[in-house]
Amino acid sequence: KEEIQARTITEDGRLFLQKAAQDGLETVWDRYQAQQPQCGFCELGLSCRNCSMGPCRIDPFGEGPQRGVCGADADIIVARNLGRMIAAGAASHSDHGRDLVEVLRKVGEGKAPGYGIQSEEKLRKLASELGVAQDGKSAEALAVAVAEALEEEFGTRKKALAFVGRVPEKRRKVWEKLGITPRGIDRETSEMMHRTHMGVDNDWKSLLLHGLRNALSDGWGGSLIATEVSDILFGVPKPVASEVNLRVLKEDQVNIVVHGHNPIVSEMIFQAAQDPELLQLAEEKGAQGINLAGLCCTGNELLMRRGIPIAGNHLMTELALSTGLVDMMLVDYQCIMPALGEAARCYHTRMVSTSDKARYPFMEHREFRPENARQLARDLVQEAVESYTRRIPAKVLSPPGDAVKMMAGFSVEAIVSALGGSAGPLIDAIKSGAIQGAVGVVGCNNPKIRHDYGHVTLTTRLIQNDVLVVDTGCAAVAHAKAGLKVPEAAEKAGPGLQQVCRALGIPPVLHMGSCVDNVRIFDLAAALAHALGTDISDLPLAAAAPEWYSEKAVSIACYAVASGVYTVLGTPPPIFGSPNIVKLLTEDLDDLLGASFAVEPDPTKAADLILERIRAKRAALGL
Amino acid sequence: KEEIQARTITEDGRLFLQKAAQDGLETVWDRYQAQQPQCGFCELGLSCRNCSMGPCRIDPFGEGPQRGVCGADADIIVARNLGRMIAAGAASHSDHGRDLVEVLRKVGEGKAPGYGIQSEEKLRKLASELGVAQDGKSAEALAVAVAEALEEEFGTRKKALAFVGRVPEKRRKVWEKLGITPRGIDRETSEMMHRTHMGVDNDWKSLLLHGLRNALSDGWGGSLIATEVSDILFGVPKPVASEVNLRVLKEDQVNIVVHGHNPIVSEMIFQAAQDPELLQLAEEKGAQGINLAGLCCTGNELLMRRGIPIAGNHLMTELALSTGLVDMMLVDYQCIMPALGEAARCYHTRMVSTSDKARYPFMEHREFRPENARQLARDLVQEAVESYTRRIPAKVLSPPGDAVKMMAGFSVEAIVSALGGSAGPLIDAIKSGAIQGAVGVVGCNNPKIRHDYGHVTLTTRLIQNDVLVVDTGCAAVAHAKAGLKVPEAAEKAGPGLQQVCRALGIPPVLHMGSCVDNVRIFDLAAALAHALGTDISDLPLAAAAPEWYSEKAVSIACYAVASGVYTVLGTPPPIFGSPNIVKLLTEDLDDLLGASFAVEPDPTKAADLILERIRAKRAALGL
Amino acid sequence: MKVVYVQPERCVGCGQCRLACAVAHSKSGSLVSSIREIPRPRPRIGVLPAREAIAFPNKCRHCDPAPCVEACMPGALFRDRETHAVRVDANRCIGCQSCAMACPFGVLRFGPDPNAPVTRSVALKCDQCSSRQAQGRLPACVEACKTGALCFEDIHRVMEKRGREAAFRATLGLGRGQGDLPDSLWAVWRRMKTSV
Ligand code: SF4
Ligand code: SF4
Ligand code: FES
Ligand code: FES
Ligand SMILES: [Fe+2]
Ligand SMILES: [Fe+2]
Repeated sequence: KEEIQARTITEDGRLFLQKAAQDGLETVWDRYQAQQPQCGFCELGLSCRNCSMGPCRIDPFGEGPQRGVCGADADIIVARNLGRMIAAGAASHSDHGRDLVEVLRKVGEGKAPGYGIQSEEKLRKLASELGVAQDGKSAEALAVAVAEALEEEFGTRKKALAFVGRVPEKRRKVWEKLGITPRGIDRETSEMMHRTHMGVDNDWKSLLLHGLRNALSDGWGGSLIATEVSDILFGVPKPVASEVNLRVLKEDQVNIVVHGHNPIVSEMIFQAAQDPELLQLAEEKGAQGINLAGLCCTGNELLMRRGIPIAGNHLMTELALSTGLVDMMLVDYQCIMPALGEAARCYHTRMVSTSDKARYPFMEHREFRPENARQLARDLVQEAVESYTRRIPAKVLSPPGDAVKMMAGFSVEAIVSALGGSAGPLIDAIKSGAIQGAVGVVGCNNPKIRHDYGHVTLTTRLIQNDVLVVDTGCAAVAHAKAGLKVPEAAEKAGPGLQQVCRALGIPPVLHMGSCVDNVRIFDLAAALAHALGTDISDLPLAAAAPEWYSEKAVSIACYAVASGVYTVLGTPPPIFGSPNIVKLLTEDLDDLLGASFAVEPDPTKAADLILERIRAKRAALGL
Repeated sequence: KEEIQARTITEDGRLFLQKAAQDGLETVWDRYQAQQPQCGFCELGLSCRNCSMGPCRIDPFGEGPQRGVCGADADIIVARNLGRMIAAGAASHSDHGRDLVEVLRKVGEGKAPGYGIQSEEKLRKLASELGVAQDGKSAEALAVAVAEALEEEFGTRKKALAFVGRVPEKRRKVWEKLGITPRGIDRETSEMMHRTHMGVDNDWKSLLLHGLRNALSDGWGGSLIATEVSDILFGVPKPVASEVNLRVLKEDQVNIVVHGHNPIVSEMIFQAAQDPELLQLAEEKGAQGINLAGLCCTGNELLMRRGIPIAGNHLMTELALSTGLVDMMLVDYQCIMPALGEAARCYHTRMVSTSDKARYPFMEHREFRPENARQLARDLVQEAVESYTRRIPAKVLSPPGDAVKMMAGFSVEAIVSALGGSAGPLIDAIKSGAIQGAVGVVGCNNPKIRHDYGHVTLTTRLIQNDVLVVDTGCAAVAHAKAGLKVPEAAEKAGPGLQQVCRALGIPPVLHMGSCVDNVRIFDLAAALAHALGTDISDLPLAAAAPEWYSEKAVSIACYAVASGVYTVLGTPPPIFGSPNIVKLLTEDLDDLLGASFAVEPDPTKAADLILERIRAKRAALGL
Repeated sequence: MKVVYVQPERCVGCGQCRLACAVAHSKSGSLVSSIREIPRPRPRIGVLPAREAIAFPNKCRHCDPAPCVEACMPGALFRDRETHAVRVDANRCIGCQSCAMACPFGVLRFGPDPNAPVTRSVALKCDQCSSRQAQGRLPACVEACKTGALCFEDIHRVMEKRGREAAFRATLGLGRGQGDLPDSLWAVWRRMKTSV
């Protein structure tokens, strides 16, 4: 019991942790416990496997080996390992972006039935930003041309990514001076893998600088493309109401849960779930309807654009299965624990993987391609309806009570329009001090931190201090579950922020989307910096990832800092084996970039660090 | 003493291991010893650090945890780790290729003084292969157009790399069926990093298949481009005589040693070392000349094209410094031990790093760009001459005796021309049984295997059995030191091979170049398969890497097997934690690809495995 | 007499001692082969999570008098005269687990011993690598431990060293006007792991 309390602050989480234990379902917390103690060399970043003269490790106490077989010391090994984490994170977002560009092209070529261009406005805007001629081109022809231009961003030919143009001039100069202007999306990842090969870059500083460049190729490249193209294909998010937590699963409906990151699949499922024939079928089978719910970021994508309810975040994915109510779970890629397939075997749940690049043990593979997506989605929803009839009553536990209400859909466009058409009122509120600053609270869950405790504690403290919070990903889901995402939550905010929220009818914590949508935050930051004629690093902004676990989060944190935003990490990254690198990242970067990292697992202390930073930035601006 | 005997079979190695010990110089063997025993989890491939819920490790004895925190089991973790090794190896070769394409473009644009097009024939051949229009274009204009076409290979737009066209049709079908046709060079690396992120590809089989695709993007992409463009810029190698081992360093001359992989820098140094003014200066300083010598692959590049002598291979790089005779060492990238800079501080040696993406502790950084290369090379050679005057006599030990003679320069073109203009005589010799088959013996050194013992033992046994050996990289240097690379070495070959060698005046072990030049071997294999109307996997060929250490070697081994060539590894790769994966790679791949891996540290047994395989292939061909 | 002395504050929890121990008590003695042996060799040392994110390498302390030896009725447990280690005579062990009941450290296990003359399940415990010691080698766990959390030393020498360290620590703050240890990065990292 106590252990369960310690694992999560959420009520539904606790209830289903008990249920899981009864069902004999092993959860991520159990596996985490079984791994204790974890390897300290690896935790400190002091182990290297980058060649077969190794593996090597450095003794952090200074008595054992201080160099790998090749001669690499603690600094080099930590930097190499961190570099590869960034590379993996950047590659993940970018490969996701690439998939969307492919669909955009296929839509233009008329080869993607079911998909279309839902925001021609954004398409045309992007075309002119990319210098693609529009001269009377149809939306379809333009889609092909824009896709071609975006493909070029992944290549090797450019001196700088096109979207670097969105960055304030001062910041671009900083990047140029440090030599970290991103050139090609895949190129920077490839070069990072090269630099970390034995006998290539052995200067921890230059390795880390390239790490920043690699991360920038994500933030102003891969992720940004993923977000922009998703908006073109599926629409620019607008404020929308929905619900969150395991109670969004309905006992009397067919429950289909989508999990992963890429809206390509989930949007088709969304369409199919509204098909009258299938609804009819569901009714015949005794269900009151077809209930689509999301998990993690593909959930956030649907939530932002369609108001689809969300069942939980990263650490809740196994527990969602333990309700016994999930008739089908569809996964695409990223953050899908390989344990899920086996976990589902305790229940009647059909597990379906959908991406050509991601398969899982004990899941059925049904591959989505732009060409077959519409039909396949229909087939799968139909199978989900069949699956509904196979529920195992003894294994079902319907969570009591109601789901928590929430609001989402705050794209930059939506925020600007909520402000009455320009960022002006936001700037005024910051200047007046009604809003002290803005912080992006983002990232995952991690069993190293009590589930949702990091996010909710930090964010609550920030809004109490009149700091506007914007969020994405699993952090956003945590906030929503805690009730921070309804306009009424304004009462939890300090007086200034409360007033602003009430005036605009918005919550104090704005949901900006999935993990790739972190670029929306930086788009907004860049726009504010432009409007004030200054650099992003001069603004009273910060970012935090209180419960991050993934390599993508490392890339995001790095492009945040490189873009000029102070970033506090909750989980310690594997860098503490190198005091030099800790000092560089947490202190010296400030001089180079006007922003740095901090590591602080205690969210209350993290909030204080952030508030202090915001005060300093305000003071420097004379506010 | 006994320990030194156990470390290397080479005489110069033993002599200078003693000298190093006297000088208090720590070598790679010392550091290897200090790391013993190495981490068994990491050695078995059973540790995972791909996210921050970890690090995790699987207990190979079955008592402790069998899954990571995410749920990944031994198979998934081993496959992910291997996938990332391949990604790093492929990225390294490919990034090297990219640098050459950049120079090619700059040469075309007239912005790379000192560089030129030395093989217009190859340029035009490549242009027509790539479908680049030549219509009366000057070589320079064509260089730009070819560079553009090659840049496209790194991108994301293609369905298949252009050079897949060189592969026999049957093999292409195999790749298509398995879905491993490489599409874009950087793309495959990026996708591998994505797939190995937590929660993406969790099917060890599909991970490994993508690993093969990633490797193929190296073998028929990155590496191939590096070799082809090097030939265009610096000339197609022709048979050339030279010398090898530490005795190529001259007591009475200015010794400049180039180390690394990319000929862009070393070729400029080669030019500068012939500058009459600098030779004059050297004479003034009391030197009898300027002696350029190579280490590792940049050494091989110069050896192949200019006959520059070679001082040693991977494990000899520190010992080269211990002669006290190296006045300047210039490094570019890959396989340059980070220990070198500090080692050089024992001596007068000037250590200079030259690449924008590779810096090293205790080295001076002088960055080469196509624009400044000629001038910088001159400056550096001049500084090397100055350095000559600062030798520390007490620290100098001139190796007694003479260097070993050798022959190199066997590009495919050179082999074909040695055969009288067509591959016909080679095919006839294979058919008649005079030559039983051909084996590429390639790869690095590794302190896990007695230095050069693996290469020399294996190769000697192969040629004794009438198997023609072709080699590259550090293996080639090992063979050369052992005297296997002179025409007179024919006497060490079996009767059939001996006769062929004598008739053609070639050694029984043909030097085909650097590590990227392994593609020459596959080009030749593909040409033989074409000529015989069959698949590469039907030919009596094999490959071996008896002393490999690097991630590049992993990529090479994988594209070798995927291209249909049975490959024996000497050092065990980190896969033994997964019996499933060991079985797939060493057995089941045979059914899928007509080739598989073997792991055999004992080179005598490795030779027997290979001979058996060659006999089987001959029998199947009815020979 | 040399003992395996444990300094838990230096244990980083890598578990490499466990692998080395299992390999040392396998038939083949090589990592890659031993993981496929049947019976599977088993480590005789545990690395357990303890307080304050410190991992504790838990192994037989070779007590003297040893409760396990005293509890062992068939006389299977005995003290090695050379190494002073408490060892198992597999021929005599009847698997009654009396030793396990008596052991205050919870280090006994039961199962087939790959190197025993009998194939039945017997008591498995640390033998302080008696056979390695006979060859002049360190116990396998000590050799594998790169941080010095396990060392093989004369107990008097270890205690002498620890005493000196303690003296140094006790006087660290003196003369600098403060009593606190400097907040080294190592301490920071420890705190990161424990505070939430
Ligand atoms: S790259 Fe260096 S530190 Fe890493 S495993 Fe190889 S030898 Fe060891
Ligand atoms: S990806 Fe899985 S196995 Fe690897 S460190 Fe993370 S939780 Fe552990
Ligand atoms: S698991 Fe091998 S060093 Fe951490
Ligand atoms: S016998 Fe010594 S601790 Fe149990
Ligand atoms: Fe996400
Ligand atoms: Fe090489």
